[in-house]
Amino acid sequence: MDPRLSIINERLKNIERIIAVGSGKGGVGKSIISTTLALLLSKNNKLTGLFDLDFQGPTCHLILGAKDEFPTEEKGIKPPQINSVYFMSIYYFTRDNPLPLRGWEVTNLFRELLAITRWDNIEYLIIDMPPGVGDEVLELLKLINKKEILIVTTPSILSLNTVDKLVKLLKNLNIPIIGILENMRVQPSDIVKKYALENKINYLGYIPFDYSIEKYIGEINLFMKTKFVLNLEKILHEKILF
Amino acid sequence: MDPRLSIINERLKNIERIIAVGSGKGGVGKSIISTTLALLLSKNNKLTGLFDLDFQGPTCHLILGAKDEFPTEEKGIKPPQINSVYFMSIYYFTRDNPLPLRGWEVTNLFRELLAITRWDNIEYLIIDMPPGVGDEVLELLKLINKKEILIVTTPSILSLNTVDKLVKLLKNLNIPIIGILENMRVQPSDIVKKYALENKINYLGYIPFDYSIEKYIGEINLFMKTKFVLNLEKILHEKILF
Amino acid sequence: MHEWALAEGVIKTIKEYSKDKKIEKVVVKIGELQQIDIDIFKFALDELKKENSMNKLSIILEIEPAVLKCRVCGKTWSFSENLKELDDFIAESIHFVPEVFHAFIKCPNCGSPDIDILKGRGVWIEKIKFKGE
Amino acid sequence: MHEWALAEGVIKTIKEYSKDKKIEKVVVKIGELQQIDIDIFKFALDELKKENSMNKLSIILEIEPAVLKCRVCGKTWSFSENLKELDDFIAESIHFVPEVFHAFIKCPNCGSPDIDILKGRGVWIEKIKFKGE
Ligand SMILES: Nc1ncnc2c1ncn2[C@@H]1O[C@H](COP(=O)(O)OP(=O)(O)O)[C@@H](O)[C@H]1O
Ligand SMILES: Nc1ncnc2c1ncn2[C@@H]1O[C@H](COP(=O)(O)OP(=O)(O)O)[C@@H](O)[C@H]1O
Ligand SMILES: [Mg+2]
Ligand SMILES: [Mg+2]
Ligand SMILES: [Mg+2]
Ligand SMILES: [Mg+2]
Ligand code: NI
Ligand code: NI
Ligand SMILES: [Zn+2]
Ligand SMILES: [Zn+2]
Repeated sequence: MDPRLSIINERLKNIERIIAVGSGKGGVGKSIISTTLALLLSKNNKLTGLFDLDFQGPTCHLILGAKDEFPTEEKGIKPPQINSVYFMSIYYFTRDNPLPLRGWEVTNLFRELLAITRWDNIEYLIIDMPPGVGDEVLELLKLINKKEILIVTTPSILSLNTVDKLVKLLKNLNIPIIGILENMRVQPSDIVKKYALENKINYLGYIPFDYSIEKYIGEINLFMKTKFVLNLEKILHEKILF
Repeated sequence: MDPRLSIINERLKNIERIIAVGSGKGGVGKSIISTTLALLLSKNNKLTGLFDLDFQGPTCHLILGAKDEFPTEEKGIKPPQINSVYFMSIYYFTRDNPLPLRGWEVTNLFRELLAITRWDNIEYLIIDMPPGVGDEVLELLKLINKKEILIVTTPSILSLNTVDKLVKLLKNLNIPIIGILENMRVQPSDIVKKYALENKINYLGYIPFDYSIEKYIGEINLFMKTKFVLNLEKILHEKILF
Repeated sequence: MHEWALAEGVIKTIKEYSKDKKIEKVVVKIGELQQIDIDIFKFALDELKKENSMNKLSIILEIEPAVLKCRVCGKTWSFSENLKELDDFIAESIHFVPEVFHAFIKCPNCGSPDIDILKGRGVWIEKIKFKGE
Repeated sequence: MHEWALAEGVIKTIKEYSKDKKIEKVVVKIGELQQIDIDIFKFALDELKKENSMNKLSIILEIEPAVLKCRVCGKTWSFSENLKELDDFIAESIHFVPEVFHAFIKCPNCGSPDIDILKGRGVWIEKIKFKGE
């Protein structure tokens, strides 16, 4: 019997909202959006946690500007606060080494991290999902009780085709979808809005491609002033949060 | 004992070059580049196969403009020719349904497809790799004897950080890397070139962000005339192939 | 008759595994989920045995019923009956690649597609018994 | 002492599983790879038993040696000796999350990181025996 299964929701039970940022598709901005969401919540005085569930390609630590932080042991492990966000990532343990894993190992890693991480009294937990619908996603769907999904896509039929797979999966399981966020728009297009309408999903708005963003990755103060962040803040403010 | 293991390389033994297009990172253009590579080879009179290894987010069929093709049974299954490329994808069997899979199931699927697919006398096989370093990638590394990897990245530190993990993995195993291709450049940047130099990998060149590409997805004749394809053709011509 | 391809794997594996030792019998499990055409599979095995001068080799085929288990709610059920009711496209797809069933089959109890194939997936070499063993 | 968190999982699982039935003993396997501090783990179990009025419950801890197997070349080896030689950062990381070992350990025969933990990963409830069973 796996002793971790019974404890996972115990660890999360005092959290008000658990928001998983997903897409199914890679490279659409899940990590930058989930990290920014956590930073914005925290700026708005919410105690916020961020969990990077992309074990094989974690990037939230780069966006957050993590350095050599490491969790402390206290009846479990406590996520260090980085730019006031309580942050947990496999990065602490692997640093920049590749972590090739078979599915069952991904499942094990998921369970272990969630069983031992003490989020204390955070109000929001943001989860940065990996691409695909594999073990991480299936474990999230299976083991985390209350959760809402924020879908991210680019306005491309290649993205939407893959996003649609995650959406179908979530709808079949009646898992709440907060809405769909269009990212990296480079020209007028209504395919995402149309898709949202047709599938009865809340269309949250779009974020234009921001050419300046690359140079502010990891520089939180400047990053928080980019158009990307301002656009995201406006959408989140109007549509879902704070 | 798994009867498929012994037959996989038998199926591939007459192929001259097996090129897997990988990155570790999602959304960098692996699928569009691998599909275009297959189309260009075929245009240059090479008998070419394309295998979409991204079981959970297959997209090559959209780029190729596949319709309702289905493999035929003949001592195995034969990949239909689409725009003269011999094309195999899980899409034939799932269509647009989500395919949530645990790791061991990914491994099973990989083995089954490679064991039963008869590529006939193709000269080149292009493999479109999924993001991550999970079961698909580990099976590819373990089971396919002769293979070369073409690395794709965008000029972003978020991409490169993840790409570097795949590169480390490949180097440790002495798997040949053809080179690294920079995709979706939006402004001058030398981070990819520098990375290639520092890691002694062949820098193949860059492809600018092409704003027109979206509307030609699936329209092969027009697609083949885009700047994207012309740029890629030039690079491939000079650096690796035909 | 893609069964031929699977039979090739079986024969090649036996050949490689046995090297020069004399084999008494081989047991091959055939998972029901894949709906292998047994006659065609047997025919392919026989042809391939001839081609590989293994005419006398006895290969015993055992059908294994398909049993599924939901990883979310734990429900375990036999899939034998349901196999007959699948629509043609789904049946053919699962015949080629059994894992595809995750795209179509949901747990009858909780609706999850996160289902384990406990038994009866596809073709598997269960045992190779050498002479005098 | 993150061992406390694992002990909580063990106690909570036993409690949920037993419902009102009387338990005679519980066997918990402790995989060597994770290098659990047994004294701390025992202490945590004892404290948690008190908190949950399970004072008399007997939990037997069994250490399971770490055995690894390379999925590429098949080499199987005991990892017990190597555990002592790991550098501090790697040892601590594996202590928290055993899977992290795939980032650092390679097959001594072929260099692959595609390694299976055959035995001795981490904490696992092997058996719960009810009174009169
Ligand atoms: N609105 C945007 N404008 C410009 N670049 C963006 C934008 N959103 C994301 N990016 C860039 O796109 C790439 C993918 O983003 P990332 O958050 O890593 O996606 P994912 O987590 O979905 O793989 C990164 O290089 C990131 O900097
Ligand atoms: N050079 C380019 N210019 C513009 N868009 C591109 C370019 N390369 C790729 N894209 C777009 O980027 C997205 C990701 O490409 P895709 O091939 O699906 O990446 P991957 O297979 O790595 O996930 C798609 O929407 C694709 O159309
Ligand atoms: Mg990401
Ligand atoms: Mg991430
Ligand atoms: Mg792709
Ligand atoms: Mg693809
Ligand atoms: Ni068949
Ligand atoms: Ni500890
Ligand atoms: Zn169920
Ligand atoms: Zn090895």
